[in-house]
Amino acid sequence: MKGPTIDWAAISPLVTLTAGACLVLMVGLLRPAFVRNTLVPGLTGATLGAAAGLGAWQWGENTSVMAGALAIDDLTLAMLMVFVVAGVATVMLSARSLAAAEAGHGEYHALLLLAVLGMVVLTGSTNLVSLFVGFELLSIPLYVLCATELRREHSLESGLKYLIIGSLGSAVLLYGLALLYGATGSTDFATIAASVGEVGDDPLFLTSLALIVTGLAFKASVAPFHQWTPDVYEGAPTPITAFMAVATKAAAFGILLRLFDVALIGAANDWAPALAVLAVTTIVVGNVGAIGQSSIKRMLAYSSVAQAGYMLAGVVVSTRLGVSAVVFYLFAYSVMNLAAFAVVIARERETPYGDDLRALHGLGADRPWLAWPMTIAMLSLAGFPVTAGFFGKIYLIDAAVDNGYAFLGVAIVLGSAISLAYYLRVVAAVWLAAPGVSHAPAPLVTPGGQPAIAGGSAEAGEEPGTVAAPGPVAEDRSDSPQLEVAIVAVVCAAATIAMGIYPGPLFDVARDAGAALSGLL
Amino acid sequence: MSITWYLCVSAIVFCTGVGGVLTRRNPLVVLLSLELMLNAANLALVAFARAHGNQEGQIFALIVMVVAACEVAVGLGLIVALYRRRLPIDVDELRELQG
Amino acid sequence: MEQLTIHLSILLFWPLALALFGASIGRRIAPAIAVFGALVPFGYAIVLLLDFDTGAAGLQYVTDDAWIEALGIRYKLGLDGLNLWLVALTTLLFAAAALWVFLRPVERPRLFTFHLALAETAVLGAFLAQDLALFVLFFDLMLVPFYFLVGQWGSGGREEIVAATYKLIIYTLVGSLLMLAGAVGTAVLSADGGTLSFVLSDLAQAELDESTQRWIFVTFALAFLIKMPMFPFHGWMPDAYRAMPLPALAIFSGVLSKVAAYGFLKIVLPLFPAAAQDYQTLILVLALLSIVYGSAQAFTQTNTRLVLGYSSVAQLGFIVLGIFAFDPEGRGGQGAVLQMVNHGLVVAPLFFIVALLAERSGGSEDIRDMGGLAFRAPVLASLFLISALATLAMPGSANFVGEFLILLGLFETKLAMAVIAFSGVALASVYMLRMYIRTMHNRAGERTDSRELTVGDAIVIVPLVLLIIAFALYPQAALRDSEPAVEASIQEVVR
Amino acid sequence: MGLETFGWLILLCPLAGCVVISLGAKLWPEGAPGWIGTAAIAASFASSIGALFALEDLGEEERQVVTVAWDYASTAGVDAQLSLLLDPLSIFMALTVSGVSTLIHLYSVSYMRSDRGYTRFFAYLNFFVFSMLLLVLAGNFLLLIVGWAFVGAASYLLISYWYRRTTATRAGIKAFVINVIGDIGLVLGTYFIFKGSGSLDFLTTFDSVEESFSRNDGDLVAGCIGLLVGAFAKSAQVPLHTWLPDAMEGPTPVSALIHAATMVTAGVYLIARMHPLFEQAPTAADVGAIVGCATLVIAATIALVVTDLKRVIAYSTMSQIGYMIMAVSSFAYTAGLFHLMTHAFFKALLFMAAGSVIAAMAGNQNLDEMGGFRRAMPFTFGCMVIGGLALSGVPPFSGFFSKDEILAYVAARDDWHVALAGLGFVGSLLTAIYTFRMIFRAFLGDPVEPARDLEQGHLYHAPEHTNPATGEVEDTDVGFPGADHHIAEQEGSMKVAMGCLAVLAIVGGFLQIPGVTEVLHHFLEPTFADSAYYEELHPSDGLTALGLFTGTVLALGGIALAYHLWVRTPDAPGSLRAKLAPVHSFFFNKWYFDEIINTLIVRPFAWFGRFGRNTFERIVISGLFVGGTTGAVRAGSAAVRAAQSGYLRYYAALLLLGVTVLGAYFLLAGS
Repeated sequence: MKGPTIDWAAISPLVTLTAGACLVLMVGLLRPAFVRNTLVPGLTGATLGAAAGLGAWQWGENTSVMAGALAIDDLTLAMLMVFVVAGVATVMLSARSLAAAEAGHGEYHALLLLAVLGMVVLTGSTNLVSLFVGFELLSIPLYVLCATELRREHSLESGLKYLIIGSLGSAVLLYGLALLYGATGSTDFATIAASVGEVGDDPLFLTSLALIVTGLAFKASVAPFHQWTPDVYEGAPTPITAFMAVATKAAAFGILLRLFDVALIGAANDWAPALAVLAVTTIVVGNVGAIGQSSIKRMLAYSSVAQAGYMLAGVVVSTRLGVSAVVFYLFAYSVMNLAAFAVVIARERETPYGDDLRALHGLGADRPWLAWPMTIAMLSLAGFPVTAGFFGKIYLIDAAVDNGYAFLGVAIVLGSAISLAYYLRVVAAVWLAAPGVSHAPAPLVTPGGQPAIAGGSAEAGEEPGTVAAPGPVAEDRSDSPQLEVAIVAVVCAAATIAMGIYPGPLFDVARDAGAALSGLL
Repeated sequence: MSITWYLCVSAIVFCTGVGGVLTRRNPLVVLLSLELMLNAANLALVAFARAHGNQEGQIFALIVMVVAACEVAVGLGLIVALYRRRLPIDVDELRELQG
Repeated sequence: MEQLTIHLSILLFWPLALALFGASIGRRIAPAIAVFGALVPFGYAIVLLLDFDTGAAGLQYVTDDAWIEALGIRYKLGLDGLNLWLVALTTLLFAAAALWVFLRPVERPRLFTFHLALAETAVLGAFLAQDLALFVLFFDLMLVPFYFLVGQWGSGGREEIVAATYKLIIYTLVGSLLMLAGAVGTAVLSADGGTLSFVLSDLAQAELDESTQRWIFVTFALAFLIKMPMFPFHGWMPDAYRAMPLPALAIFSGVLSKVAAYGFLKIVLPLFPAAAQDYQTLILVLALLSIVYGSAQAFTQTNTRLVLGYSSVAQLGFIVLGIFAFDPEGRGGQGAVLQMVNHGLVVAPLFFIVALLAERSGGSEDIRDMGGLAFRAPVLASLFLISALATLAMPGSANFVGEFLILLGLFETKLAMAVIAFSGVALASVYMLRMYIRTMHNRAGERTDSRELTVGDAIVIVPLVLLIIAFALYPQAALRDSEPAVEASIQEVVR
Repeated sequence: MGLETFGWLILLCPLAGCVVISLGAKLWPEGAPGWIGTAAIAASFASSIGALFALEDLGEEERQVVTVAWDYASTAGVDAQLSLLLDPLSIFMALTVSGVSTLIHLYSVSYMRSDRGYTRFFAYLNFFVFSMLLLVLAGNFLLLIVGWAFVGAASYLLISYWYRRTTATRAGIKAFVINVIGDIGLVLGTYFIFKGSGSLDFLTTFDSVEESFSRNDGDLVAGCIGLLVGAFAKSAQVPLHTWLPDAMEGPTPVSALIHAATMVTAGVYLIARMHPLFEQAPTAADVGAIVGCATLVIAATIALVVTDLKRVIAYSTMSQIGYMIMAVSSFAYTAGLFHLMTHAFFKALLFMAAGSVIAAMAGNQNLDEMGGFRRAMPFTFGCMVIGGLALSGVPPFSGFFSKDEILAYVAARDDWHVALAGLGFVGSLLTAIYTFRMIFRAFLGDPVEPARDLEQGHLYHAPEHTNPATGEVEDTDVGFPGADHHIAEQEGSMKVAMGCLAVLAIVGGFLQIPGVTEVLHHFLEPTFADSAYYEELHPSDGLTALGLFTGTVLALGGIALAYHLWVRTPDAPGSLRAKLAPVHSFFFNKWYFDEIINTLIVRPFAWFGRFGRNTFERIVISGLFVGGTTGAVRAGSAAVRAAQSGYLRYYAALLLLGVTVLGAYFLLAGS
């Protein structure tokens, strides 16, 4: 007998990621510091780059692979780009981070790659099974990554919280998927879409709808399922937070678009109003919650909730325009958040204030190369002109008004109005507050104690040096700006401005991605 | 026999799991409750597979089991880590992060 | 058919480019380069002023390129009778401010000049934009530099400054964000299924139904009324005026408020005529309140900046009266356009003079600490007096011609309101003379010492005052140019 | 040179003078500005004469020439050009203004010599003359308003000329604001008229007045009332007169020029200029006549009791202008303008003489402290008497003819105007009394210390200069009253100026002797050609004769009474005052006009301002608007953060709650 024909070209990005993950894991076992500090991150970056390259090569093919379980189309690939950007940035940001050192670079980066793989699968899945697999493949590595700063209680706490709430979410989702399968008799999106029509008012179907919405809304941290977000974001190692904030969000919206605007489009009348209400709630809760937070990471977490609300509006309108708007906004959102997180990381390492707002005081006079990216990121998040955020908002409002959801447009602008209160607070801290930050070294983590996760224990235990004062970590404490972090910040800020001045090409990408979804008018 | 009964059972199991998550403070027990919920889903899946007479549900169920195993593994790992740090094994004590 | 040119793009981006260049070269040279960057556009504007085809309707020197097809946003700039003189005014005031900064160095000059230049580009952009999205973009962009100018170079305690920046930005940006929604709504609903376009001329074609016009009108009106500011949306004004560095303030009060008034004429009236009709009375009442209330405040305040600030509130009230007079001949509109230029022209030198007064009264800007300053400073006194008399629209000044036309227009449509508005004219004379007398005349204050203004100050202020006089002799120049444009913009409403 | 050239020259000479003086402020040698200024005005006077001849050359009917410089604000159907109207009326005014101004400049050259603001003074003075001439030559409403406001500004500048005096600055702002109210009246009136006629140009409006307005048309009456408000404010008619007495804070030459001879008569000119409109709206004209009459009585009564030398003359000015307003509003144009001219002569003369006395008193203006200057200052005394006789209308002095012509014409207008004329005669009795009360108290009686010093030949100097109004010590930095004083007896230029005016005050009346000469009447005819009353309105000879007789009797009687009261029985006034205490205090407090205006307008507005600043801003603007919104947002944020309790199980619970709500919604909405 002959096996099924496999479209290797189409799945090449997935293969690359998988292979890369294994390779990195293996290489990570080698001793020399060079391997751990340079080779492993290098390999990870290379893998991501390769995946992106292959993705670009596949652009426009719009093929369906794995017996219709995965669609490697422009939407998936566009998302892949977001993941890669986030991944590469995370790798650079983690280069001197405690987390990678403690968990062991091999594991750390392998998990990162697996998470990316999971995201790609999730956004590409056109089958309930692959959906769930991708969902978990993205979640489980993140549970671990959140907890990788084993000696910091917050890290552990966030890890466990994320694990439990996350599992609860996936359980709910899974039950929903089961019921959906039950109602429609198929796990394939196309078939589901076909049969949604007749099962329209089947309670089984409706219940499944509620459960699925919850499960995915949870991942996208849509209120009122957002509550894990602030805690986890604050507790997790900052590079991971950045990764989650950007990539997870993108993946969640990728699948939201695909599931609701393709498989369930027939039932739009059922879910659209509910999602609209959720969107407004999210916008309000997120923006209001962010006000007055002293921890920048926490503030950014709430802001990411609010941004999720904006994007959900794009999902609700369920038109090509909506999809494109969401995709474009995701790009904008990624770069501006990465810039912000990069600055936070840099300051975490050179001031004793951690991620507290005080860490930014006097940044403008002190570190212009960090101050400007932060400013641009904040202004862009607030939707000021000549930044990506401005056009992102215009695009979303445009889509909303276009399909008769004018009130969502108004909600978006009112939300942004509120958001000024906390974004400008950061800018004020950067430029208007008196500099006067003592660069006293942050409290060091004491070596010793066995890390829990099997893989990590060996070397972290044997070479506390990587964890404690000497070595790269010590450099970070010094006033020398960490080059790679600054690079991430500056590049992302530059991208933000670029998208604000000449967003044309990106709009084309977004349009293709939107076009990829069949079944939309 | 109608599929309804299978569904009822799975629903009951699911609710039991939910109840466990909501009421128990020991993370281990919470993990167990989560397992219950997943398995409730499995039951439903298999039942539906049978009802619809196709295999997709069963495949799904198999995959879910694997995933569940991973989840538990990670969960246990974290709990051990907490234990190593001499932290209380009680979800209500984990509230450094809030507000 | 309008032929395309690149002039306006040069005019628009020259200041910013030069400022970036200067900032990159070095802190010592930056202000000088900034002056150059501000003077060239001024010269350019003069050339355009002379070369402008008077009496011709429609746009001139049009620049029109596709920018973002996906959203139907075009990079379209153009000059017409409405913005011609305002552009000239903008370049003039920025040139004056740049000179001022050059002659009295500030700390961190590179950033300061950069922000000034960014502001100039933004303001010019808002005036020149012929595409709604472009207008909104520049309108919001104007805020950014002033946020930093207030925040970093502001006067007063740290807390007050930060509070001032918050109020300034949040107040005004809430308005303009709503306007953003309104703008997108306008475009989408005008396109209604067809191809999306933000170009004003296209939008003017489509007739939105009245209910739509209404909510969109509200968003725009809010944005503009806050920006001006008009009673009761002036809450941000006192703090911001107290904190803003004076050269920036001269521009802010001289030009930015005009952008809002210009927006009414350029965008609101042609695009939402029906709504404008419906809300005419409401807006007129707000304008009257602004006049009376602003005058009352200017009459009681003791901080010179606030006297001028509230006087601007009242003056803007007159401008809005003119815009919403809707008299068939368009006299109100004509007066409003003229008055925009006039007010910018008189208020800027006044703020510079306030700076000089503060220097002569021990740094205090409170009129209770001043007095008798005219003694050894006849030139300064006369400059101040001329600007003050012009501000209170004394007959013989161009301001009077402006108010005369405004009130004549209003008189024909809303007699009672015109009569009430006249009280504002009387009050203006009270508060301006009060300020002049309390600072220049009466017994000398304790810490005052009367000094003549230096050559450096004169270089900045004297030309402005001379322009006031010249304009007073021949306001016809501006009226002639704006007539067709004003007719065009109000024709929808008065019909 | 043609008429138009002369017309522009009249305007430009003073302007040039002003500019030259102020630009060269630093260069001029001692005293130069004065002579430059005087020369400029003299040149303007010369060109007025030139214009007069040029005008006479033209034929009767084309003696109305309009000359245009350029479009001023011609847009949207408004035709506003920079245009002059040269006709007999404007030339007559130009002659009077520039002529008197020349003499007053001459006077000031010495009077102000020791003032440290000498240059500034003449710059202002020239600017004033320019504005006044602009006012009278303007060819359309807009330009008229411009001139109207310019004279107001100039008057403000000169009133608060000694600007370190708070009394002076307060008087200045008061004058300015009341004048602005007048301007507003003028503008509103213009609007109403423009509404009907559709033109701002004088001749166009006048020619089309019958077509544009029916008789007593509402708009037209409203418009004319507006014009009257302007006239009242400028000419200090009740109730807008309160600024004029305070305006005496200015230097005496200013009082002579602006607040006696020229600016305050602008209202008279305005009504005469607008006669076609007023004749079409007689109702408005009647209002003018009544107000004028009221003013002349009220002012005269106040003048009886005021003790400040200059204020006596100021109130007499008000009263005299009341006569003029009454005349022109009763369509007795020649009479009004004739009195305007003669009054300019003798009132300027009186002020100059008063200035000389005040200088001798070292700046003190209080009548109670004066006395016995007759021997010390014979020349001043002579001028004062001549002026006084002319003012009280004693034949054959100029005032006699002009005032009695007014009364005769008004009486002849129609029956109820006779009453006004009657009040006018009462007024002339009062005039005679207060005039000579002032003269007798200043010059007769036993000499006070300054007078005695002067007889010894040296000028009295106060130990320290104090503000006569408040008694606060003067700030001699800013001039007042200069290191030393100058009196007519010692100053040639002052003598010359006063001499010329004295002569004019005597002979000025011969231009219009009833039944003998009618120079003015014929000269002005072209302007009033279209008037229905100019020729028709004529008192019968009997009425004229009666008027002349009564006038003479009243004048002489008044003088006699004054002599009896203040010279023969010096204690009589005191007992009289005691007897009529209420009346006296009522007059002495100027009929309480200031107090009324204060309580009705100024105080409420000031309160409104304070209320806005202290209450409204705080509670509504920053409280309700800002505080309200931020408060709401803060509350929301507090709620959200409270929900973020950190309890894992709460999060789970909320999540599941969400599921149930969603499920319930779907099930309800779906099925």
